[in-house]
Amino acid sequence: MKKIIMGAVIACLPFTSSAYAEDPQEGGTINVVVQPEPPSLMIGMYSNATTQQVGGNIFEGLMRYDKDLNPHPLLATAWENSEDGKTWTFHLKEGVVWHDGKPFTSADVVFSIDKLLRETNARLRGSLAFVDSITAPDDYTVVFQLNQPFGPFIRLFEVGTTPMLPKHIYAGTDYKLNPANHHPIGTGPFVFKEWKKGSFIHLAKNENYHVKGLPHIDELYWHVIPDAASRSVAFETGKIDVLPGGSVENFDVPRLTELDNACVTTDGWEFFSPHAWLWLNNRQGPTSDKRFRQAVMYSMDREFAKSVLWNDYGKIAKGPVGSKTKFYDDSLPNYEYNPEKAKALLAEMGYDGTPVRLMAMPYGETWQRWTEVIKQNLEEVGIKTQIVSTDVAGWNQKIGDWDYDISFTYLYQYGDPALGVSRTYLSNNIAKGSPWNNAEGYVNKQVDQWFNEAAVAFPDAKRAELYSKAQHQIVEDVPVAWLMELEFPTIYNCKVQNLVDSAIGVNDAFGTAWIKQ
Amino acid sequence: MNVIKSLTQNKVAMVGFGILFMFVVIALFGPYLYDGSPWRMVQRPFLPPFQNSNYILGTDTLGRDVLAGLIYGARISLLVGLVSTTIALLIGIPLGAYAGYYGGWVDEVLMRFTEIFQTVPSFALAVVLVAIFEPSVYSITGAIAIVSWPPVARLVRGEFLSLRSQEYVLAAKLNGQTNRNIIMREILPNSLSPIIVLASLMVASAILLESSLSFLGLGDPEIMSWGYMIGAAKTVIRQAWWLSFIPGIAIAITVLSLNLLGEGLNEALNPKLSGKRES
Amino acid sequence: MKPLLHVENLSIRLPKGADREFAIRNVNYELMPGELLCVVGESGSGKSMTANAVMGLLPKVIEVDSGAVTFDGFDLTSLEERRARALRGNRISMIFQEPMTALNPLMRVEDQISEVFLIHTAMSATERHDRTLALLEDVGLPDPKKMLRAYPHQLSGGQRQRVMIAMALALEPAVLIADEPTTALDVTTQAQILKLIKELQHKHNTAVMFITHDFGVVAEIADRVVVMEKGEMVELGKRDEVLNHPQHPYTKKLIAAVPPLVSPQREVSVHQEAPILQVKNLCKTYTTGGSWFTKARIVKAADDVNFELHRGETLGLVGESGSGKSTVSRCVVRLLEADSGQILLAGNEIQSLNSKQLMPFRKRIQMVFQDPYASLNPRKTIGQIIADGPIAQGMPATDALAKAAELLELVELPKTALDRYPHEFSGGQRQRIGIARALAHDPEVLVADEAISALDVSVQAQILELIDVLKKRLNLAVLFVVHDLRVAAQVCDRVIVMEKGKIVEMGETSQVFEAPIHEYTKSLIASIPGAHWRSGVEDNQSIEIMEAQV
Amino acid sequence: MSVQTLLYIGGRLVKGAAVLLVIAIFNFFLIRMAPGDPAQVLAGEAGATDAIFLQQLREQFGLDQPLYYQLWIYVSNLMQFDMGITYRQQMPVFDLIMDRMPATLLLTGAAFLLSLLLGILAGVVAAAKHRKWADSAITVAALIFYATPLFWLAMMAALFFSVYLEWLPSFGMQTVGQDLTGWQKVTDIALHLILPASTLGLFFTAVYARMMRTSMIETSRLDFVKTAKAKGMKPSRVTTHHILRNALLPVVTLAGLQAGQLIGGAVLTETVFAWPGIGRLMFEALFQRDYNLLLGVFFVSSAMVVIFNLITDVIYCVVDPRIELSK
Repeated sequence: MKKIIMGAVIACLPFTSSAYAEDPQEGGTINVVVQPEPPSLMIGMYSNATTQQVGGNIFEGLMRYDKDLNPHPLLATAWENSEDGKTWTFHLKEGVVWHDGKPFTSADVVFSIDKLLRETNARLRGSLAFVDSITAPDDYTVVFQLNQPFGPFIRLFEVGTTPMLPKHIYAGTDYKLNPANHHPIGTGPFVFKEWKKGSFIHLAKNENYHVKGLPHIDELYWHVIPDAASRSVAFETGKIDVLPGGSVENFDVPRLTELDNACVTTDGWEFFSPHAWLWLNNRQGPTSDKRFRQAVMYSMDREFAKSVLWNDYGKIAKGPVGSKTKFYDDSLPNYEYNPEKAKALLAEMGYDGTPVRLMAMPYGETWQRWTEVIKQNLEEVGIKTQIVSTDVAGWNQKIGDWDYDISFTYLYQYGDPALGVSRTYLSNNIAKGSPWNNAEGYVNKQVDQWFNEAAVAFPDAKRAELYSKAQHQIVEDVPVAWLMELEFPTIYNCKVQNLVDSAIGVNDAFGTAWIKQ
Repeated sequence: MNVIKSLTQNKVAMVGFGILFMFVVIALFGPYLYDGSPWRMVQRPFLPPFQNSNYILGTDTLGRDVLAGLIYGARISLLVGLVSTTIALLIGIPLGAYAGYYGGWVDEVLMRFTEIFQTVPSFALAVVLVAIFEPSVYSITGAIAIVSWPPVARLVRGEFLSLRSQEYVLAAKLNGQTNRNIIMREILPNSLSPIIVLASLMVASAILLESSLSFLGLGDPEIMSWGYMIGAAKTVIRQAWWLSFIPGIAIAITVLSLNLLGEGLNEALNPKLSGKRES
Repeated sequence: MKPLLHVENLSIRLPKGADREFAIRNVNYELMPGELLCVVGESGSGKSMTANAVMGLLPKVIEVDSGAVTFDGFDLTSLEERRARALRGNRISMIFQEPMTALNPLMRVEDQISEVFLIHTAMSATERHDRTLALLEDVGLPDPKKMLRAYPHQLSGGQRQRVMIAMALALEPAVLIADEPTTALDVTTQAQILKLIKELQHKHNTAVMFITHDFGVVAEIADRVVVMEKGEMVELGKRDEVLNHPQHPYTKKLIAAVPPLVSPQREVSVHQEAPILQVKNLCKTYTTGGSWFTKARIVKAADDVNFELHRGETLGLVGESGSGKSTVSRCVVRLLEADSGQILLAGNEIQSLNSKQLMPFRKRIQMVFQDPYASLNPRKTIGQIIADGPIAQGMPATDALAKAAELLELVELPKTALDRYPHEFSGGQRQRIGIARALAHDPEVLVADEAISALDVSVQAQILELIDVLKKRLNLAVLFVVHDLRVAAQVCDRVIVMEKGKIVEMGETSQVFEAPIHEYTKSLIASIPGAHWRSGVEDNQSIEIMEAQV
Repeated sequence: MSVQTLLYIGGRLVKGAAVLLVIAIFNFFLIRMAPGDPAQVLAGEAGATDAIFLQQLREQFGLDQPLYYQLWIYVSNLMQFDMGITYRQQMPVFDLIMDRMPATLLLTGAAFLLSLLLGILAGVVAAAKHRKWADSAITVAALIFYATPLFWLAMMAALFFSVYLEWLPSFGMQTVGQDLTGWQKVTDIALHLILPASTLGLFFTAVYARMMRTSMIETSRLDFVKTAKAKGMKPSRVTTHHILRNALLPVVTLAGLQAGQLIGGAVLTETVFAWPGIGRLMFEALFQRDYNLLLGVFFVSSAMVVIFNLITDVIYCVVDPRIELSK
C-alpha cells in the first residue's frame, strides 16, 4: 500500500524561517490583553475565543498551520494517508514531557481525541463521526481509521480543535470537575503560574519545552481590562504590548496604529476566517420572500460600513465561503449597493410595509453601530425596521428559537467548507435551540446534496467543483445576507518580534515570539 | 398663592426653572423645528463642532448630527424622568399612605416590603431589571420607577404618621368621614409639599439613572438619548472628546436645573425654612 | 443704691418687611441689686428683646438702633465682643423657656455645667467636678452624683430647668435673666422652680430680670413690674401698684382677662333627666418601647375612670400633663380605643361599636381641639371645613353650606369667611371656626380639649364666654379638659381632678377649690402662682376691670 | 456593650437575614425570567456547539431540574452559607466574591470616607461662612457635582488626569506585571485608587456637603446653642462643641442609608476604571446568566447594606444618647 508522506521527519521547530535578519533575543515579559476574561483555560472543554488564546500557549495540538493552512509538525513529526484516503497514521515526537514531568505518548493522543474531546468538544464530535477507530500500535504512533475519506481531516489538528490533554490527569475522572482545570497542564511553551480572577493570568516560560531554544520570553501576562477605552489607554501607556484582534473597538484602531512603536497585522485569522452575515428568517414574514432577501442585499452600503466601522479592514463577502477558506469560488455574482434595485424588488414582491425586527448583536460598539447603519440602509429603501436590543444570552436564545426577523452573526470557517460553511445551509441542520446551525431555515435539497457529496469527495478537485455549484445556488437564494469577511487587526508593540506566524495567530503565537531590547 | 410668589422671588430657582423650561420646549417642539433625524448619517464622521454651519455641534462616529441627537435626547431624558417618577409616586404614595395611616401590622408588612427594595443596591437592581426585560423605553422607565419608589413610600409614611394625629384629621374622623376620604382629602393634600420637592429631585435622579443605563449599553436602541451618546462616544473619547463632553453637559445642566428648582420649591414649601407651617 | 443694669432709651430695629419698624422703642428701666423685676407682655410685645440684646443673642438681621444698656459702667450694646463674652455666663447669665431644648442633648449634665468654669476660670478638673456637684445639690436635684452622668433626656422638665439654673448661677452672677423659665412646666413644678429662683436670689443677692406673660407668676414673685405692649414700655412700677391699680388701659385689659381664682356662685342644678354621657370603669394603658427582646414600659393613662355628664352642665377635667385627662377625653369621643369599660351616650353603649355602627353617634358627641393652627385643614375653605361633617352624615351639600353660614353667624364670624382659608384668620377666630365645625352636627355633648390654652389671655376670655353662651343656648353638655386651674374655676360647674390616670377628686367646683380633700388637689391649688391675688372679688378691683373691658 | 445592645443587634441580624432570604428568593425568580440561560452563553462564546453540549452543561449546572427544586436546593444551600458554584469559572461563588470583595471594600470604603470627611468639612465651612463667597462657592460646586453623571465624570477625570496630564493611572487596581511588595505596593494601589474613589466619592461629597450645611445652619438656630452662647463661649467653641456633633446626626443617618447607593455606584466606577470588584463581577455575571454568581453578588451586597445600616444605627446610638437600641 503506497503511502503519501505528508510531514517532514526532521522538522522540529515549526516555521523556522530564515526571513528574520536578526537573531532572536532571550528574556523579557509580554503583556497581552484578554477580553473577555475566559471562563476557564481548559481548552479541551471550552472553545471560547479567549480560552483558546491563553490555553493555546499552554497546550498544543499535533500540528500547526501556516497562513495558507498547510500543516506543519508539532507534537506529530510526520503523518501518512493511505491511498483510499481512509487510514491516517501519525508519528509522534519523542521526549516531549507534560508540565508535570510525565512523558507525552500515543496513549495521551488516543485518550484526548477518542475519550475526552469526543465527549466535550461538539465541533470535533461532528468530524469524528467519520472516524471509526483510533489506535496506538506503539508509544509514538497513532492510527486513525476513517469510514470514508474525509477531506478536511488534515485540518483538524490545531490546538483549539484538538488539543492534547494529559491522560494521567483526566482518565477516569469527571472531566468538568477535575481540579486540573484550574491549573492546566499541557505540553506547550508556557506553564500556568497564577490566575487572579478579574485581573490577570500569569504564564511563565516552560524550561523543559520540547523545542530547544524556545520560548524566548520569560513571562507572559494576560490582563483582564473590561473597558475598551481603558484597554486602549493601557496599550498607549505601554502597560500592554499586544492587543489581540477584536480586543479594542474598531474606532480606536486607526489611532492606535498611528502611535510610535505600534505595529499591526491582520494575519493570524486565516484558519478562522470570520464571516459575518445577517440572519434572515426564511420561515416567516417578509424575509421569507427571496426577493425581499435580495433587496436586503442591494440595500446595504457595505462599503460604508467597511470604511467607517471597520477602518477598511476586511473584505466585502461575496457569498457563503470566505476568500481565505478552501474552495472559495471567485466567479460569484456581486450584490452591489443599489437602493433602486432594492426598491424595485420590494415593489415587485408587493412589500406592504410590514415592519421587520432587526436584532443587534450584543458584541460591542461596532456591532451596535452596524445595526444602526443597517437600519438606516433598510429604512432608506422603504423597509420599516425596528431595532431589538438584547444581551448575549437573549440573543443566543432568540436565534436558537427562531424568534427574530433579521439579526447579525459571524462564524468561523475553520479552513474548510465542510467544517465551517455547510453547517449554516444544510437542511438537516435545522434544529431549534442552537444559533450555530441552519438557524435561518434554508431548505434546498440540491444544495444539501452538493454539500454532502463534497465533504467526502476525493480528491480536492472534485470537491472544488461541487462547492462551486453550491455557492452559486446559495448566492442566488440569499438565505442569509452576507456582510463581510472580517479582519481583526492584531496591534502590538513593535518591540515584539515574530508575533503572528500561524493561521491561528495569537492563539499559539508566544512560543516563537521574542522581544527586541 | 404665596408659594408661587416666594418661588418667583427666588432667583436661583427661577434660573433652574428657566433652563428646565427651555429643555421642555426643546423636547416638545425641537424635533418639529429642527429638521434632521438623529440617526441619519449626514456628514463625514467625527466632524468637530463649529466647523460646519449646517451641523453646528459636529457629527458622531457614524457621521450623524450631534445637535439632532441632543434635541431628541432631551425628549427621552425628560420623558423617562417624568414618567418613571410618576410611576414611582403611584407606587410609593399609596403604600406610604396606607402604612402611615393605618400603622400596626399594615405598616409593618408594607415597610418590610419597602425595606427589601431599599436593601438591594438600587442601581444594580435597575441594571438587572433592564437587562432581564430587555432594553426598551418601557423597561427602562419601569426599572427606574421600581428602584426609586421606596424613598417616596418612606416620606409619605412619615408625613402620614405625623399628620394622622393632627387635630383636623381627628376632627374629620369625628365627622364620620371615611378613611378613604380622610386619606385623600385631609392628609394627602397637606403632605404634597415635601412630595413635590422629592418628586422634582427624583426626576433629576431618574435622568441620571437613565443616562447611566444607556451608558452601559442598556438604552432603548430605537431612541437617541444623551446617555447613549456618551456611551457610544466613550470608545472614541481620545479622538473626539467633545462627543462625550457635549451630552454630558446637557445632562448636568438639566439635572442641575431640576435640583435648583427643587431647592427653590423646598424653600417655598418647607415650613422649617420659611417660618410658619405652610399656610 | 446704684442700679446694676441700666436700660436707657433702648431701641432695636427690625429688618425691613417686618410688621413694625422697631422691636422695642425707647425702653427705659433699671435693675437694682437683689431685686426681681418682671417684664410682662403678650406674644409679640418685645419683652425678651432687651434680654437678648444684653446677652448678644439678637439674630444677625436685628440690630440695636439707639440707646444703651449699662452694666458696671460699660455699654453692653457696644462693648467689644471679647469683653462682652467674659461677662456672659459669668457676671450676667440667662435661663430659657424650653428646658427640653435649651440643653445640648448630646452632652452630659456635668460637662454642660462645668463648661462654664472651663470658659471663665482656671479651675482644675477636680475642682470643676466638685463645684458642679455642689451646684446640683444647691438647686435641689435628687442624687446629684448620678445626675452628673445623666443626659438631658433622662431628666424631667423640672430637673432640666434646675440644671439650667445651676448652670446660670455657677459663677454667682450679679444678674440673672430668666426668659419665661416656667411656662413649659406643669403647675406644681412651676411653683417649685419659682420658689427655687426666689431662694437662690435671696441667698446670693442676685438681681433677676424675669420675663413672663403670666400675671399669676408676676403676683407670685415680682418686686417690680415692667409692662410691654408692641415694643413700647407702657407701665413700670411696684408689683402691688401695677397689679391692683393699673394705670395704662392695656395693663388694665390684660389684668382683667386673668380669670379670678374663685368660682362664681352657681345654682346647684339638680338633674332630672338621665345623664347624657356616662363613663364607667374606663381603662386605657399605653405600652412603649417594646420589642422582641426588651420589656415594654406600661403607662396607665386611664385607670378605672367613672363619671357622668348632664345636658347644660360644664364638667372640668383637670390635671397636669400625663394625668390622663386627654386620654379620657379622646376615649370618650372614640378617637382612642379604650382597653375596657363602658361609654354610654344617652344610654347607648358606644364603646364596643365598630366604625359603621358608630356613625350615627358620631354627630351627637363632638370635640373642639387645642391648637387653632393644627385643627383646621389648611387646604380647605372654612365653608368646606364646617360643611364636611354634615355632608359625610348624608346632608346635601347646599344645605350643609347654608348651615355653615348660619353657624358662622352663631360664632360671631362674618359669612364672607365661608370661602376663605384658615390662614387668613387669627388664632381666636380659628378657634371659633373649630367650634362652629363641632356644632355643625347639633351635638349634645361637646368635648373641649384644652380649647383655650394656646391663646393669649385676652382672647382666652372671649372664647370662654362664647362657649358658655352656646352651652346655655343649645343646652350642651360640655366636658372641659383644662390644665389651667384659674380657667377651670371660672367656667366649670363640676370638676374632676386626675392624677396618673386615676380620678382623685370630683365635685362641685367651688367645693373642690375651697375645700379640697385629696392631697394632690391641695398641692395643685397651692401651686397656682399668685394664688393670693384676685382670689376674692374686691369691689374696687372689679370696677377697674369693668372699666377696662368697656 | 450591654446585654440589651447585643440582643438588639442579634434581633436586627435575624430580621436582616429574613429580609435577605426574601431578596434571594425574589432575585432567584427575577433572574430566571431573563431570556437564555448560562449554558447558551457559555456555548455561545465558544462559537459553535450542539444540543448535546448544551444538555451536558445544563445537567452539570442542575438547570434540567424543575424550578421549585432548584429553588429548594439554592435556599437550603444558602441557609448553610453555601452559595453554589459559578458556572463560568467553576469555583465556589463565595470564594470568587471574597476574592473580589477587598477591591470593592477598598473602593467604596475610600470613597465613603473621602466623601464623608470632605463633605462634612465643606458643609461646616459653608455654614460658618453662611452667605459669604466661600459658602456660595461650596454650594455651587456641590450642586454641580450633584448633577453630574458619575460615569461621565469618571471618563472626564480619566481623560484629564491620566491621558492629558499623565499623573495618575487610568485603570486597574495595581500596575500589572510588577511584583511590588510592601510600601511600594501600597503606594501603587493608592495611586490607582485616587481616580475611582474620588469620582465615586464626589457625588456623595456633594450630598453630604449640602446636608451638612443645612444641618449646621438649622442646628445653630436651636435653643441650646443660645445657652452655649449665653455661657460666654467663643463662637468657634460653640461650633465645635455644640453645633457640630448635633448637626452630624442627620448626616450619619443619610450616610447609612446610602450604603446601597454606593455599592450601586461602584458598578459604574468599576466598569470605567476596570476596578476588579464585585460591582463589575455582578455586571459580568448578569450577562453570563451566571445565576449563582449573580444571586451571590446580590446577596452579599444586600448583606453589606444590612450590616452597614446596623453599624450606622449603632454609631448613631453611640453619638446620640437619646436613642436606645431597643427601639
